[in-house]
Amino acid sequence: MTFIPGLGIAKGMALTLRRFFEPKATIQYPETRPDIAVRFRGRLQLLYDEFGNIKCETCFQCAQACPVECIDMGGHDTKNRFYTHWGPAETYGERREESAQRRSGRPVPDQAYVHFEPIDLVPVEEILERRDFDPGEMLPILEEVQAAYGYLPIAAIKHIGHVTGAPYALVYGTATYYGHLSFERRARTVAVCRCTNCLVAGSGRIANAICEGLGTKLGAGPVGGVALEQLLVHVRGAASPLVTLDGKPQPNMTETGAAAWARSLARKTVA
Amino acid sequence: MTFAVRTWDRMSPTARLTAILVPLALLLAVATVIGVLVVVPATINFLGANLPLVRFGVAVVGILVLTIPTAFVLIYMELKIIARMNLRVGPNRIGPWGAAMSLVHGFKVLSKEDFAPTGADLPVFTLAPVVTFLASVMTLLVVPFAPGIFGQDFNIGLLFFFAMGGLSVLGLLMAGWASFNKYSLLGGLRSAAQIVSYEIPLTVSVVGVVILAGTMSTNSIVLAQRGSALDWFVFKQPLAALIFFIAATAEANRTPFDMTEADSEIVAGFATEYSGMRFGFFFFAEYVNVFIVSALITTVFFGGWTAPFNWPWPYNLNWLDAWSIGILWIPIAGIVLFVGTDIMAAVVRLLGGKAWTAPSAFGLGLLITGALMTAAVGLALFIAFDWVQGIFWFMAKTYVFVFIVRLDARHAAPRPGGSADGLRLEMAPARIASQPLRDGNRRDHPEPVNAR
Amino acid sequence: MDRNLKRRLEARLEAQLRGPIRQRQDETEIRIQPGDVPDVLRTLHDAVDLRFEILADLAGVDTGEHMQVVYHLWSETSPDWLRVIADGLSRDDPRCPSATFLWTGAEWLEREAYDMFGIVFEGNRDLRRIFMPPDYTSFPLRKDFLLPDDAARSTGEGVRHVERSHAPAVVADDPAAGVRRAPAS
Amino acid sequence: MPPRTTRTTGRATRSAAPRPPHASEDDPRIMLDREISSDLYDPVPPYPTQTEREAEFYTRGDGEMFLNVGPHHPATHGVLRLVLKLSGEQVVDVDPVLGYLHRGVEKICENSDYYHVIDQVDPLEYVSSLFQEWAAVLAFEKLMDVEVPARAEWIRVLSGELLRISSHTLFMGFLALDLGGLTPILYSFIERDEIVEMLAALTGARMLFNYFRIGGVNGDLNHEFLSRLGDWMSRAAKQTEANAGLLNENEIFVRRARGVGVLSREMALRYGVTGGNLRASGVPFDVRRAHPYSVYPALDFNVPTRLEGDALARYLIRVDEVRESIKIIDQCLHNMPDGPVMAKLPRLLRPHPGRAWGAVEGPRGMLGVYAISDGSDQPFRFRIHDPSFVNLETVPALLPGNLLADTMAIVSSLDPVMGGIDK
Repeated sequence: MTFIPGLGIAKGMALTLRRFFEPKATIQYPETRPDIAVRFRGRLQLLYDEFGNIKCETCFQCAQACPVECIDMGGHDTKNRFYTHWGPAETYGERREESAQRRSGRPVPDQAYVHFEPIDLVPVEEILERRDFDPGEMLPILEEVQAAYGYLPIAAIKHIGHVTGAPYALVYGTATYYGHLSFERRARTVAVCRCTNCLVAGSGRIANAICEGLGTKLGAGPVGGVALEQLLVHVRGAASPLVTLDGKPQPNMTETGAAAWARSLARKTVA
Repeated sequence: MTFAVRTWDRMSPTARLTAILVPLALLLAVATVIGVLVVVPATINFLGANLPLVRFGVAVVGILVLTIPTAFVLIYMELKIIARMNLRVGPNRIGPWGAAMSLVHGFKVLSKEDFAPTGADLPVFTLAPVVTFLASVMTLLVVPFAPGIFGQDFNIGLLFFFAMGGLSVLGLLMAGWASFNKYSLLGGLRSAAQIVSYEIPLTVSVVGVVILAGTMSTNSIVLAQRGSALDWFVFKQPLAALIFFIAATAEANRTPFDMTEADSEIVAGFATEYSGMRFGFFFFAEYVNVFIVSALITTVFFGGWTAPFNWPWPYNLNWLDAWSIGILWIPIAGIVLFVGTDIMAAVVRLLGGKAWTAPSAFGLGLLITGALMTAAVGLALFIAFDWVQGIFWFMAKTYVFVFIVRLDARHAAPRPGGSADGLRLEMAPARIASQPLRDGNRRDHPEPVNAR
Repeated sequence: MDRNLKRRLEARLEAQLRGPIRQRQDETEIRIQPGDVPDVLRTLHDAVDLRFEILADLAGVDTGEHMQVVYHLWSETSPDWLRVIADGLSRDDPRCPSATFLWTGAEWLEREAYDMFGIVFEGNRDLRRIFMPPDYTSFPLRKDFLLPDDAARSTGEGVRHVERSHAPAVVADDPAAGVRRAPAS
Repeated sequence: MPPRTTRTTGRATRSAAPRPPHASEDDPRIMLDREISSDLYDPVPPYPTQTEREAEFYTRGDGEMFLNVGPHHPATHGVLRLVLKLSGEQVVDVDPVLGYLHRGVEKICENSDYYHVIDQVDPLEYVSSLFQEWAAVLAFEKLMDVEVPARAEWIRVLSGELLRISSHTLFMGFLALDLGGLTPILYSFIERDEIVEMLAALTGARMLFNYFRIGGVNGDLNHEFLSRLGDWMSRAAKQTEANAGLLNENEIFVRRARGVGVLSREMALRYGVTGGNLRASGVPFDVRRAHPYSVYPALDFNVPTRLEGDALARYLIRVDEVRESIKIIDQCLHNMPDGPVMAKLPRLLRPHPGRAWGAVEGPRGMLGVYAISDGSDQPFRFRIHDPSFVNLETVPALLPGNLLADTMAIVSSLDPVMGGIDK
């Protein structure tokens, strides 16, 4: 703090005068762009892999983790069966009426609704009862539903979402995350071995018998839950006309017995 | 009445048009006849009788016309200079180098809706900006721009200036009081306190000059300072000049004295509730004030339009009379123009190389020769007429002071005020009085006690 | 883990301690009754070998069964932070003597605890809500705070019918319609 | 005041259908002209005063008037409302009203997992959000006994001290702005922008970094960050001296800041004020020295302390602290160890039940976090102590007796940040 009264202000003026002639800090924005850091996370952008398709499979982890819920996403699942959506509804004009109606208690038709066959919900209710509707135990609930129905029906997923209050995308996210949970009824596969000594032992005729028994053709998709495929590698040590059900070789398969066996198998899986 | 209304409804649009225009035309014809025969000659000889009234009317109109461009120039200067001081670039998108910025400011202010807040005292609210603007504009009457060019040579010039300064305070007070807003009330009271308290040093500091010049008329003060720079009153009254400069900045409510609209304390002071053209008047009044303050400093202390050293000119070019201009100079100017553009175009092609196509080279050539010729003519005028020199020197000095007022304006000097300064009202609370300001030791603040 | 701080505390506050002095990493924790908060804080602040001058924090905690008021203190005599937990305030009428007689800074901290938990501090001369609007009825940070009930009580209902909070109409249980069914209460 | 009568033009009224009722007729929130009454402008609270302090404040003596400074006011740092009781220009009493920026961070943190809490804590002291993250991360590491690798600690100190410099630079600019000088704020923003660009190169964000993790930091130092840091360090000292010099010797600034808002040593301790404001009143309490965390014991730096406790001392303290931080950054660059930047932690964090208090020295004072965990993956209670909360608490004690112009100087010298205060 000097004692000549005007000196401080004079020095300040000198500094501003000097800064008057120094190069300026402004960047003429549209013409010269600021150099943004490589690691800058300010840009929300979808990532594409080298083939050009989106590397996102709508698992909703980012949308759920976002603290300010600014990520609004929706998408069809890989087999294009149904549309799931996560995000604040109010931000979009067309949905504003829907959320207003929901808040006022009136039923709201689900615009992204895709028809799915209704199922008997009682087993799902019991499972939820046992887990006292706690969305925290989503994985055990889904495993028990899969055990009860053989697969995860969409109606069951929607019902679990409704009843436990967990957002549908959370249920969907958990279901798709684990390998052993699947959305389709597990199709049982019958495989017929076509190697030379099996053909000599008559596996060709057995295959035809199984075809009309099951009403499907070799290599076609599952019909009534059973699919007939060709076994590529003969299981070592198995009998020569080899037929496997879900990978397990069936003992002493004869041409006549094969048709009856196939029909009983078809009836069993439909139940 | 119902008959007229019914017919009016039944008439077609063209019929209605004629029904309006015909009587109007008749009226106009009669008015012009009377005017030409009776009114015009009367006014002419009346004006002929007292010419000074005409001169005053012209001066007032001239000043009113002059203020808006001055305000625009000053706004543009303020934007660019303060930006440059803050390491910014300032407006450069509108017009060349942002020159049209202040024009656009004017239009924006004009186009904005100026509403009055609920509960505002409407007549006073609308009159306040008018009073402030006119008060600061009228002071321009007194400023001597050049030997023959000035508004009105009152013999009480300086007194007129201080009176107008006082009047603008009235406008601020009216604005503060009428806006039904506590911030503007505080702003208005502060402006009154500030200008009243700075009026006294302002007036007293000028008394020395008045005694030296023998009169209060600004024109004769400048005449008294003719000769070289040493005859300027600033060298005879340096302290008065300094006091006048500081008090005048306070008079113009400029930083570091902008207590009246201290953004950080009372939002925008008296102008909080104003918007649209009403705010425009305050806005222009402030900048015209800055111009006047600088103009007055140059007039009173730095010799107005006198040249800094003994200027040998004006050198009267009597061979340059009307006749010779008509015959001799205009054709020569035309020839010079053509020849000049060709030469310049060739030079541009030579230097610029292929990039310069013929038309653009000629365009540039024309531009350069035009510029050179205007410079030459300007120089000739400058030499020939003394009022051209007068205006040049006056404007140069004034804008130097505008720059200086600007320089200390927006830089680090915060507002004096608050308890540590004289503006405090007389209620000196015990706490502050008992607070000894420790100036004893060499450094006010001892070296920081470093505790490791 | 300042062992002799533990010794000094046990020596000074023998009577008022409820439960053992726990020490972990660089924090020491003592539990006391809400009743003797004033004299415990007084001894901690004034005792020559303790001198806990700085009140780092005053926090309200709702542990589900009862409420606590937690003071964090610092003194240059010990490298540890001291945590004084006034435990056992009842949930329906939590009362605790105020610490403003020692630290005036505790006034706003107690206002915040009152605003968030409803803990009434006797002796605080300005105990009113600090964050919430003055006519707010519920205490947001308590464990039994439920937003829908609070919204229903709040005066912030809008004017248009859509903003008024309705009880959701019970709709027939038809999963096919994909309609939200009131959870089995 | 009679309502404005609308001029009825001849033709219009005859044919116009009766005007549909205006939507606002039944909407109480829209106020019509005729309803404006004078008592509307008196900020006496519309509800019965509850406490004695409120009653004493809201009774108006003769010649006194209430002035609402804020919540929308240029000089309150963020959304703060000070109800001043003025007699003339002199402040008689102040009642700060908070809560305009309250979004219930502690409640949100109780419903989110341990990673989520770090994003929630950023916007609290938004000018220096790394320190808020540091306090939260420190508390969680104490809860889970996590061993943070050395390099991560050094990177935390480096980025923290950089942010402290940028926060102090902003403080100087805002103090000058509140006193009326318009240029220093621009110089300090230029300075701050350089530092923030540097941190964007390191952490990926300019303001809400979300860079610290429990057990380390998100990313290692990269070339872009180090080159910008080296380039800035070369001219940092000279630049800060020039900017500070602009204000230190300026007579008007010094006259306005000296002897204003004196916070005595006992009052500071009684209010629990910490950080620069406490050190300006003569108490050398700095959490980095008083209760060392991270690698600060290995660093050599001073704790500047002054005795006057007025606005000027608080300003000079921060200028000294910027010099100290530059020294710290220098030491960080010299002995930065190499190795991992993140400890091995499971994805799902479920700390065993316990309580922990983590405190860090932020630019405005001690930032404390008191985390209680009950064994689940969400904190049971997440208490945040913000220094500006208690710094602002001294305002009702400092302001009375000063003039309106000084209130801005005092409030601005305490450097409150409303995000942290309102939580």
